[in-house]
Amino acid sequence: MDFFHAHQAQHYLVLAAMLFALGAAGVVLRRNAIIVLMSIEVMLNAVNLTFLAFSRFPLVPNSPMGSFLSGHAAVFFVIATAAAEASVGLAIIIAVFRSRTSVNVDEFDTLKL
Amino acid sequence: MEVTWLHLVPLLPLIGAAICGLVGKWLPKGWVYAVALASVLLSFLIGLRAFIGLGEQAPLFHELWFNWFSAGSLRVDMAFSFDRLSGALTLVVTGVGFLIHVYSVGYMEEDPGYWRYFSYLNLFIAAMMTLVLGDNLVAMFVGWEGVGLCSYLLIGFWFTDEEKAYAGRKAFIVNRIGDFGFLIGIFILFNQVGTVGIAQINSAVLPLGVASIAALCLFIGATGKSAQLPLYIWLPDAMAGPTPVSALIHAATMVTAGVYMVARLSHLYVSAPGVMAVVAVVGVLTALWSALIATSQNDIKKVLAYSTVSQLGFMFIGVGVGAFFAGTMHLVTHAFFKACLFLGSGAVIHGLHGEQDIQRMGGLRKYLPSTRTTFLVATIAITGILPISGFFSKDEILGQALHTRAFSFLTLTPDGSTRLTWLGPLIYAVGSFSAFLTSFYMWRCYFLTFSGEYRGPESVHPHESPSVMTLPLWILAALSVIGLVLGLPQAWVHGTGLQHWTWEHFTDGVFSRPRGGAPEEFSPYLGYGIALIVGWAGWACSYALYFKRGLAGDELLTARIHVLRGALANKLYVDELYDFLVVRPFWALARGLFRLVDATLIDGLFVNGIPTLIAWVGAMARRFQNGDVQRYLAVTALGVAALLYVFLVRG
Amino acid sequence: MAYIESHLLTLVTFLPVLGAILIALLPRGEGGQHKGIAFLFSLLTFLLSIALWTGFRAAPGRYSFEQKTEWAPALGFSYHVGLDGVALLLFLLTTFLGPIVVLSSWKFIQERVNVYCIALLLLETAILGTLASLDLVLFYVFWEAMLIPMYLLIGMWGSDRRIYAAVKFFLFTFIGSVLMLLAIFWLWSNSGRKSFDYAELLNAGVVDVSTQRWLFLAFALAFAIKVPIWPLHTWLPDAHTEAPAAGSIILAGVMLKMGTFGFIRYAMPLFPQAALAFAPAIAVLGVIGIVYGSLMCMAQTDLKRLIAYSSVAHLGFVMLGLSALTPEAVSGAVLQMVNHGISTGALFLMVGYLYERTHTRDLAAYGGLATVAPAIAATFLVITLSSIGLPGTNGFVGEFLVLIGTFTSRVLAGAVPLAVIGATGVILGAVYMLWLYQRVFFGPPRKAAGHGLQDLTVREWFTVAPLLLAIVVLGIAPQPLLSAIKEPVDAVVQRVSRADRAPPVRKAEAQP
Amino acid sequence: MAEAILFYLFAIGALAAGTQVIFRRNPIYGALSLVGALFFLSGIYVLLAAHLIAILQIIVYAGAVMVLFVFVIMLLNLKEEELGEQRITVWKGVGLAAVVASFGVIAWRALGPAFPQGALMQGDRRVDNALLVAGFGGVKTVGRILYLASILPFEVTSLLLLVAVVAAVVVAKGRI
Amino acid sequence: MNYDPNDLYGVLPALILSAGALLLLTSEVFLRNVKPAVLGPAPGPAEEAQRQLPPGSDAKPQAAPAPPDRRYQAWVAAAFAAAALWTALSRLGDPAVSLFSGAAVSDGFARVVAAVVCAALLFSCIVAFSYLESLRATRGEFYALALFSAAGMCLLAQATDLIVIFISLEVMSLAVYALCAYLRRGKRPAEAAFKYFILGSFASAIFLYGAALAFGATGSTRLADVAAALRSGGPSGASTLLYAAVALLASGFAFKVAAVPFHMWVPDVYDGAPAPVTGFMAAGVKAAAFATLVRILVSGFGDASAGPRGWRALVIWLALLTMLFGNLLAIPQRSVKRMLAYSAIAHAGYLLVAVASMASASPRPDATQGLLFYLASYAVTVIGAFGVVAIIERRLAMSGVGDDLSSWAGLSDRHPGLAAAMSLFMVSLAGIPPTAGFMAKLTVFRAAIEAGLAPVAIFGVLTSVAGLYYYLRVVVYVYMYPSAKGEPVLGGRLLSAGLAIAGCALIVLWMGIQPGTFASLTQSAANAFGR
Repeated sequence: MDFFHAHQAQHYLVLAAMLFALGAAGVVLRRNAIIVLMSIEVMLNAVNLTFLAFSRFPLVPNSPMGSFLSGHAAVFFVIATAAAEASVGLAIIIAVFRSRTSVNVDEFDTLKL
Repeated sequence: MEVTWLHLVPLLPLIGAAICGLVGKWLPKGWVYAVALASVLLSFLIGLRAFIGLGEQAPLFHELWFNWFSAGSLRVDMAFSFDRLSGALTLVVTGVGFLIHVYSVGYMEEDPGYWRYFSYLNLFIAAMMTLVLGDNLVAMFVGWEGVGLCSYLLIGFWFTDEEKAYAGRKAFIVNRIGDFGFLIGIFILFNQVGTVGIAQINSAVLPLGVASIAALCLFIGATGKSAQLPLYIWLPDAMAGPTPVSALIHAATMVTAGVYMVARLSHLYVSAPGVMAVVAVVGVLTALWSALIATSQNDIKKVLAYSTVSQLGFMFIGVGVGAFFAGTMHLVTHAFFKACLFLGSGAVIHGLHGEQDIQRMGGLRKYLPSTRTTFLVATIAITGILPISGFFSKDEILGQALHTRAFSFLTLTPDGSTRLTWLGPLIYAVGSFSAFLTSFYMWRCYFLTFSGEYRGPESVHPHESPSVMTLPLWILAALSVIGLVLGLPQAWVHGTGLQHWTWEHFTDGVFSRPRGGAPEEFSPYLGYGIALIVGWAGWACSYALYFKRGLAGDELLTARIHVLRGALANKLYVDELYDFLVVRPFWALARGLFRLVDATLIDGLFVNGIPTLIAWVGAMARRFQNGDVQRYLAVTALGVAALLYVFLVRG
Repeated sequence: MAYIESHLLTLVTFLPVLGAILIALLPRGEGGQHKGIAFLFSLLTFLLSIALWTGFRAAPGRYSFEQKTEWAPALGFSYHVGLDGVALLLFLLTTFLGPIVVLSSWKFIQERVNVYCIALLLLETAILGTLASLDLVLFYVFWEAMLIPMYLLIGMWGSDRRIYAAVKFFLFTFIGSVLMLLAIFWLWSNSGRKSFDYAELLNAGVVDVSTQRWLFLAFALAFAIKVPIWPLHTWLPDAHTEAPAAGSIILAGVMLKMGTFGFIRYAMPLFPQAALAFAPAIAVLGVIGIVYGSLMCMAQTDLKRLIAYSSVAHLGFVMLGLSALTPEAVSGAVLQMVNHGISTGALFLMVGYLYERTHTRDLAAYGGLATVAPAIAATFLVITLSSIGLPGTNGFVGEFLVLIGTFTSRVLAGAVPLAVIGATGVILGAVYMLWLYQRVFFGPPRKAAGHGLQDLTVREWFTVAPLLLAIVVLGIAPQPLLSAIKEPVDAVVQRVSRADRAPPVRKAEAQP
Repeated sequence: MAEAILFYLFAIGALAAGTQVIFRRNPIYGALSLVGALFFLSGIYVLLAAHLIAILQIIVYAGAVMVLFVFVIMLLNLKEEELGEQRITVWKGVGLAAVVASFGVIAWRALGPAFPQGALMQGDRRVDNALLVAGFGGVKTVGRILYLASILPFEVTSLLLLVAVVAAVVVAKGRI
Repeated sequence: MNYDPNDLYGVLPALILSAGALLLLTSEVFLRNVKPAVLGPAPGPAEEAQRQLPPGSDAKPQAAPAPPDRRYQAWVAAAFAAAALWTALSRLGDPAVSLFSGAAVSDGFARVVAAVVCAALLFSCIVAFSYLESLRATRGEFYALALFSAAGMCLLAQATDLIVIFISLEVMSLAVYALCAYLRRGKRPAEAAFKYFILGSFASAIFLYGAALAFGATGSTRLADVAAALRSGGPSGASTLLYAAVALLASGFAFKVAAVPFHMWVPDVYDGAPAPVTGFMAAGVKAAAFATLVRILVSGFGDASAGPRGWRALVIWLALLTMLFGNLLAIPQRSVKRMLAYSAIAHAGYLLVAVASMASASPRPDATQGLLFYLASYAVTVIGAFGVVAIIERRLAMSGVGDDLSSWAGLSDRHPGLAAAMSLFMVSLAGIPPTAGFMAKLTVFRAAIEAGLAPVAIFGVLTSVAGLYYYLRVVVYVYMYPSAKGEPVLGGRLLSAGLAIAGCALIVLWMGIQPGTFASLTQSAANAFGR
């Protein structure tokens, strides 16, 4: 447990990095459009975690913005944005599905070269 | 003395040419004749007036017409100078020219292009006068190229015949080769003297090297214009033109321009004795070479053409050995009798409706009496079997060659011992042999043409030419006789009124003396004797062969020395040689370069090759964009990784 | 009056544009009217430009009809125009050829006439502007504006391989000029003046030698391609051959001169030491151009291609003269520019007429035209003679001055052999031009001479006659031209040939 | 002590659920495991004293967003065969490598050395805003920031949501 | 901590645009379907389109009453765009003010970019009008979304706070995604939107992570604070984090500006989206993205520009790659639309050269000026070009295939005006005088030389020669090839599109012949980044 306390901040940050990488991997790997979308959500969550970790364990004594809680505000906005993105993304997926009855990313290659 | 009317001499014929050329087609025939003849006659008269005006108080007339162009330190004027030499030449050119104009009126009667013809002829007179009178090398060059142009136009006058057109082109291009030398000569002299004025050049001190190179270059020009070895090949072909043209341009005047130029620049040449030797040697070789060829030609005009080349060779011997007066004197006399000969041959051709082959002539003396007489006189003049003009001028040349000191710096080593003294005598010997050949082939030509029986087809009825053509013949014949006055040895005429008329005395002071000085007085009698013997020997040979046997004489000769004679009949294969050595390789080179360098190397490899390469790379790179989102994502991720590497790992 | 005086140059330069606008406003398909307006305006331009000749005052270091007004101060360049002698001559040459060109294509161009006329007029303005401008950006703008109309002329009305030729022409010239643009910027940022003004840059003193070389090369490449100097010449035969007659006339007549003009106006005075250093190289290339170009002519079977290559040879003379750096040679070179413009322009004009009649450019098809069309033969002969530089025609004086000037040059290394080799061009020129002439006009009439070939019409006479006149007049009285260009030529020669003696003053340190 | 245990618990849970999201073949399972992941994350948020955010995470994400996902999945109602086989291509490998490398580098070169002693030290005690700031991460404190300090982003976000609605409607509409 | 309501004036353009969007949306409510009789005969394309519909997409029943007349919408949108443009221009000279306690700024730079964006919107709306009308596809949402995205762009140009940047970016992007997918004709638009969306959100996530790291390093998301932290050094870990941050932020916007290797979405998206939208994207998105990139790099990380770890070298490398591949890949294209897409990449390269020559905390004014000038000229030119493409594309749009050079052959016979305009735009893109493109090239490369980037400039002009080749090819087809058999004369509503194209053409010429006027506009913006 001393290890955790010795490197408290890193734990959160590295976890965030791992989650982000996980999400990115999902985006790169999966062929199902919906899952790709979810992976993006995972990435955004990783970002949120980073923000929060930094606002709890700052690197500088005091924030130029007055309070480190601006990190929390940022997370708030990111969540809202994520929601917006998700809705539009899903709508697009529906549109694509309409035009070709498939949500498999690697079949979307009408546009090429 | 500065005058203001000198430019009329070239200008009047020029105007005549312009009128005939631009509107002559629509003018009545008579007007064209009138304009053409009048312009030449006028300039002749002006020349005559000026010539008479020459004297002790006015050694030369000079006119600065206008400043043609000047840039930097170079100033080129359209300026003319009229001294005894150029004056005499003026008279010869305009005089003989006028006669030939008259003759042409008859000769070109039926030709529809007569207006063109007379325009060219006038243009030629203008150019020739510019050449003769021009007081600087550039002005001279203008005439020099102008006469070349006219000869091109007149040789190719009947241009529908490829052969004739080609002959014209050949003449022009060979002349251009000479002109190239001329240009370089001008450059060198300008570089050395800082001006192109002939007078200044003739008074400048020229270091031997420069003088030699300049003189040599200019002499190249002379070989081109005056048909000397190795550039004589164009002249025989030039006979494709109308015969009066051959008489005027290719016998009497233009081809002698080279001799005139050398004489004009006598100072330059005497300051380059080595080149003098070259000139003389080239001259004598040409004389021999073309005399040999002339013996075996059957086209009457070709015979005369080669004889012209050979006579020009004599003139170059003259100027080459430093006897400028002798060379120029032969120039003048030759102008008379050779013009006469050509016009005579023209009359013959005209009388035989275009027949030129002497094998199908013969016995014409009873059909063309006056032509025959004048031709005979001229033949005597050129062969020198009787002491009339040709005899004296040619013998003067040979005599001077024998005793020359012009090559002194070659012949005298610093320590005074002698070498190369055999050069003069050798030239003399070879020259005399050429003289023998001259006599031989000229008499052959005469006998085959006029004596014996008519060998032509029955259909052709030879007839004498109209008087408009015969009159000039008589005048010229007379001139070739009277011309002997010019050449009388000083000893004979000393103290008499004739003294002033001998060429040597007349041109006294025009030319500069050779380094080694003129040869000491030598008695001419021995030379005369030898000359007569040579002349008669030639006469005798051809009399024995051709007067007696007619054409059989040729067969006899051929039987004896048929190899040599075959070669001679084929002009010693010189044309073929040039064609093989120069012309073909040159065109081949051009085509090869075009295919290899232009088409293949530059265009194929670079100009079109590089874009093709780029396009190919683009097409390859394009394949990568295959529409797969996740490939795009991967590449984007790679980009991110690269950036992070730059900022975090490498930095 | 003073106002006119100061704005005359601008007026003349942009007059054709007015014509172009007018044509653009007219309904299409009104072919005759379009040509009429184009002719009218080009003629008007020429007449006005005569006023330039009469009003021209040669004075050392200053320009006639100078006009300088704000253009884009925010970007640091201005509208600055003026003429010195050299520019004036080419300017007049251009306006002189303008109406002739329009008239020459009256019959040949039948479709999309309006575009054609507009292109011609815009091209004329672009060329005039290039000559008149005294601000580097202005110069560059006109310089590149030339390309588009020419490109259209070749590509739209050319013959079979027109598109290849057009694109080749455009890319070739463009690739050269972009580097020049960068060099101009470099001058702007390092001349210490932060100015594009030619005069100011000239006074700003020259930059250090090593940089000069690069800048000179950048400029020289652009100009060398336009000239064209061997081995950058291969766009020229294609462009000339494929272009319609009018295009070829303008190309050969004036456009190629833009390159040589660029050398004498910009590349040499701005970078004197570099110019001095590179002079031998350029001279050698020029000589190669003379000989090689002539040889190429002998290898051609296509009438226009042959003449196109002859341009390479003629401009070789010009480059040789420019690099000889003697007053004689340089003024000869300038004169040669004008002469080549007239004679080769006339050649292309005549060839255009022949092509209109016979619809072939193949030499083998020609022959014996002199019997069918004596007038064409006669005019063509005169032009041929001027092109081989026969004394009495305009061609001679230029060539002679170039050669004699080169021969006597003390500055140029190896001047004598260069001049001698260059002089062989005199022979070669005669060889291929007379060959061409005989091939086309002499001998028995051949295929092309058949089907009742018509001799010069009145309209065609109107186009040819001025050129013939110019050939003769300039051959006999070239002196006015020579004295007009004396000032600038001497200035260039002074500046460049003494560049190594007077160490240059570097003012570039005065960075703000 | 407790924080450590909880952290590891949540972290492993979040990672496991995340992995499920990525590697479940059927999107519906993916969605559900994503919900799980979100829950674990909100737990971690609580550990970071971000109470308000933790709640929002549950309400907005696990609530609204995921419902949307599930709804769409149901709407499309993909059959087994339509899901198709997951195939591995070279470029997927490359992409994976790139991603792993990137965030490996970040973790190793940037995050690791960022806190020498695990966090910023003032004197002998480490700076921990959760202890320093009263009501850190609570509604009140965060609210002040939201409505005063970051008013602009707040307004723009409202704009964003409007845009999202319109965009979604347009795109999901029948043919235009 | 309080904020001043007057700050709202600073974001006036965005407000106006949003208001316009809202107005359009509400106006939809009051529309009634009209009887077919009232509306004129339906132009051919729509029906044709229905026949060519791919299976699976529901065809509209023919009997349905014709949709209401929505022609007013384009003009309303245009009016609002014009209003925003005017506000942006009218306050051009005003001093820079910091808004919302440093979250945004209203300076000359932002105003010029806003002006460019609004102008782009204005022309795009007019182009879109005839396009959509002839496809019977006008809906209020289209213009609303366009206005929204424009608002996002304006905010993006002003934002100085990473979070604000992110959100405005999303506003812009979401709207543009929707616009790409707007037209449902064949598979292409939706696919384009999807690709754009996936890659876009991936990139913005990466950007956001960068923002988080920056926040971690400085405790703030304001660019000013980042700059301050960089200057004062701060704790050792901070600088490393900041470098990681700049890497991620840069990648995020390198994606948006389509710099190689972040460019791969561009061709597909530009190709798939409706031509008017593509034009708007190429003009507006690029302008906003570049503005933001410059803000982040210069006013945020200006001090981290030099040296081996500086972003200057990085931008230079990106520029080189972008110029090279953009031109290289455009050469083999036969579809003009796709060629323009690749050329957009190439032009991003030239703009990156400008960015590279701005590399410092207080860049030289002429570099900024160059960037802005280039953005403006490129915007006008490319909108014009895509306007022409839109006219050509109309016929092909519903058949779901892209255009091909062959369909351009002999355009000058059928439509001399269009042909001339298209050639003008091509010439301008190639950067040949007397057009805006040349002046843009001039300003940018002069700045590059001034900044000592001569080699980059040389490389740039050489690639532009390669570019000339494919631009000229269009001119070749338009002018030098005869029309293909049966190429119909394009009918339908050409007027408004023609209006917009003519406007663009005039501006292109005007900026080319009289660049001074615009250049002086940008001067106030030029020293926006002074300290």
